Amino acid sequence: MKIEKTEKRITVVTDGDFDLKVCPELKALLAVDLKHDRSIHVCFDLRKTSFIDSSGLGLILWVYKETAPYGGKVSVVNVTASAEKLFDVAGLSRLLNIRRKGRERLG
Amino acid sequence: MKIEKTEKRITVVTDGDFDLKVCPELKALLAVDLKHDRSIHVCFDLRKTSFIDSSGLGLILWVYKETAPYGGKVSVVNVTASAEKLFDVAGLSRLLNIRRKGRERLG
Amino acid sequence: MDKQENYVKLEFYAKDQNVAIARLATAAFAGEIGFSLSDIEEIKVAVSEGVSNAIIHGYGGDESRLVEVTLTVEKNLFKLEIKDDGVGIADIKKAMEPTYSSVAERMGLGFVFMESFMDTLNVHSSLNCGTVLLMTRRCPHL
Amino acid sequence: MDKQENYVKLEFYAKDQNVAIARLATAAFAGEIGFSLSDIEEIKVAVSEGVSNAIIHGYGGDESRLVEVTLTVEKNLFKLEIKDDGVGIADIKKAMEPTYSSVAERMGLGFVFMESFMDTLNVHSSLNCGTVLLMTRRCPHL
Ligand SMILES: Nc1ncnc2c1ncn2[C@@H]1O[C@H](COP(=O)(O)OP(=O)(O)O)[C@@H](O)[C@H]1O
Ligand SMILES: Nc1ncnc2c1ncn2[C@@H]1O[C@H](COP(=O)(O)OP(=O)(O)O)[C@@H](O)[C@H]1O
Repeated sequence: MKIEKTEKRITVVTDGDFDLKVCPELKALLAVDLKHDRSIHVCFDLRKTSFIDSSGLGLILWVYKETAPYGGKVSVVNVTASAEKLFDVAGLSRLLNIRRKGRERLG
Repeated sequence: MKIEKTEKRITVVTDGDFDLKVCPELKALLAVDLKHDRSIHVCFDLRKTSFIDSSGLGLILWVYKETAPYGGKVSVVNVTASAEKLFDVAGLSRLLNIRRKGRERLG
Repeated sequence: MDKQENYVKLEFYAKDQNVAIARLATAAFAGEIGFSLSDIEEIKVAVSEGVSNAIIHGYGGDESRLVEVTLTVEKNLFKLEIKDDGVGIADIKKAMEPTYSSVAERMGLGFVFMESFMDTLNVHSSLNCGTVLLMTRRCPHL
Repeated sequence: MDKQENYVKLEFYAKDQNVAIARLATAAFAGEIGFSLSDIEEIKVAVSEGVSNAIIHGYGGDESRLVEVTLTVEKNLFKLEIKDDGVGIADIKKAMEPTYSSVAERMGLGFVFMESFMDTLNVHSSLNCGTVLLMTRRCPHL
């Protein structure tokens, strides 16, 4: 997992499994950043993520809820077809900016 | 798994696991070929093999025993460091022509 | 025995790192049956949701408790059973409603995903006796 | 419970396709402990040899019988137990000799590999009661 921060954006590159196991730690890390600035753009880059389930989606939705009222933005890029289906079933495709191939890259 | 035959050589490209599961079928296929010509060169190309254990090694040794007395030859190419250790512990490195990076390629 | 018929049972501590182990074993089991890669992705989500629920809801974080995942295939039907001996579910119908969750930070989509990605889902549960999920999915015609 | 402490048990039909499932689950379990990729390759060989032996020798191809693989980690020690209720081994010492095999086409190197790749190997067996292999390997210092 890799988190990159600029003044306007936090990019989270999760690798491997984005499931129950990684969520508490990632949430704690992000909570610290969001305390400073809730109007930030948080981009989840799933290029290295081999698996995501409702625990991962829940974390992304949590970031959305923390930032949206303050003018923040959440995007999810490099989403596989399988993961896209989860976002669709969850009804998150309407709330979040989800892209199969992201122009927004880390580094 | 892919088997390629020329008049002088049989090249076997095993993929995935070279274990108990694949050995009976592979042995049956090779037995047919060896019936025709035991002086042939059989090359096992492990480039796509992610795992091998004593069942796989046993099959290779069986081919050696079937061909060596008739002037045949067995080589094993594109062997990973982990797999090489097995051939060493088994004492097969002396009997067979084993190479980390094979010049002998399929096709 | 029928060549395809198979049975694998896993039993493990209710630890979050074991969700991945259950998922991997289930994916390998489904792969042997001949499910496609995209089918397997869906089956992985189903097992992951069920096992996560057992850990979080069933046992509420008590890692010393045991979760059981049973995989069987018989007569072209893949069965996935997930069992805990935890707190159980008082109102199964309510628990299965989309977006209902007893935990504030969760999405309440576990059952939705299990239902979406498997052909059938049956939930048996009683308070303080635990929960059994039984899911099935037709095998691909090979 | 200690963060690293863990327990996963698998029980499965004595079918050759289940060797890969046991191997994958064991590799994932060992990976969680922090074993390196090359350590994991060795551990995969050990579990593969033990399970293959249970299937071939213990049950002689009767696929309806059950093999058990138990993975535990406790106090920095990884334990791998493989159990069958098959024919058992009459002379354990002889069975463990390098290149000894009761089956003509096999190499007799299963025990050699298990001993080479794990720190300890203990074999318990009695005729017609089955065989239990207990292997251990020290965990890496993290
Ligand atoms: N194994 C279980 N034991 C006890 N309660 C459970 C179990 N599985 C699910 N539940 C209950 O059902 C609710 C809905 O589950 P689910 O749809 O998976 O959503 P979530 O896990 O996000 O809460 C849970 O919030 C919980 O109250
Ligand atoms: N689980 C088992 N049940 C019965 N006999 C066994 C078992 N495992 C090993 N053996 C006996 O020990 C011998 C040596 O085993 P091993 O070193 O693994 O070599 P191989 O599997 O190539 O025969 C086997 O040939 C068999 O006779």
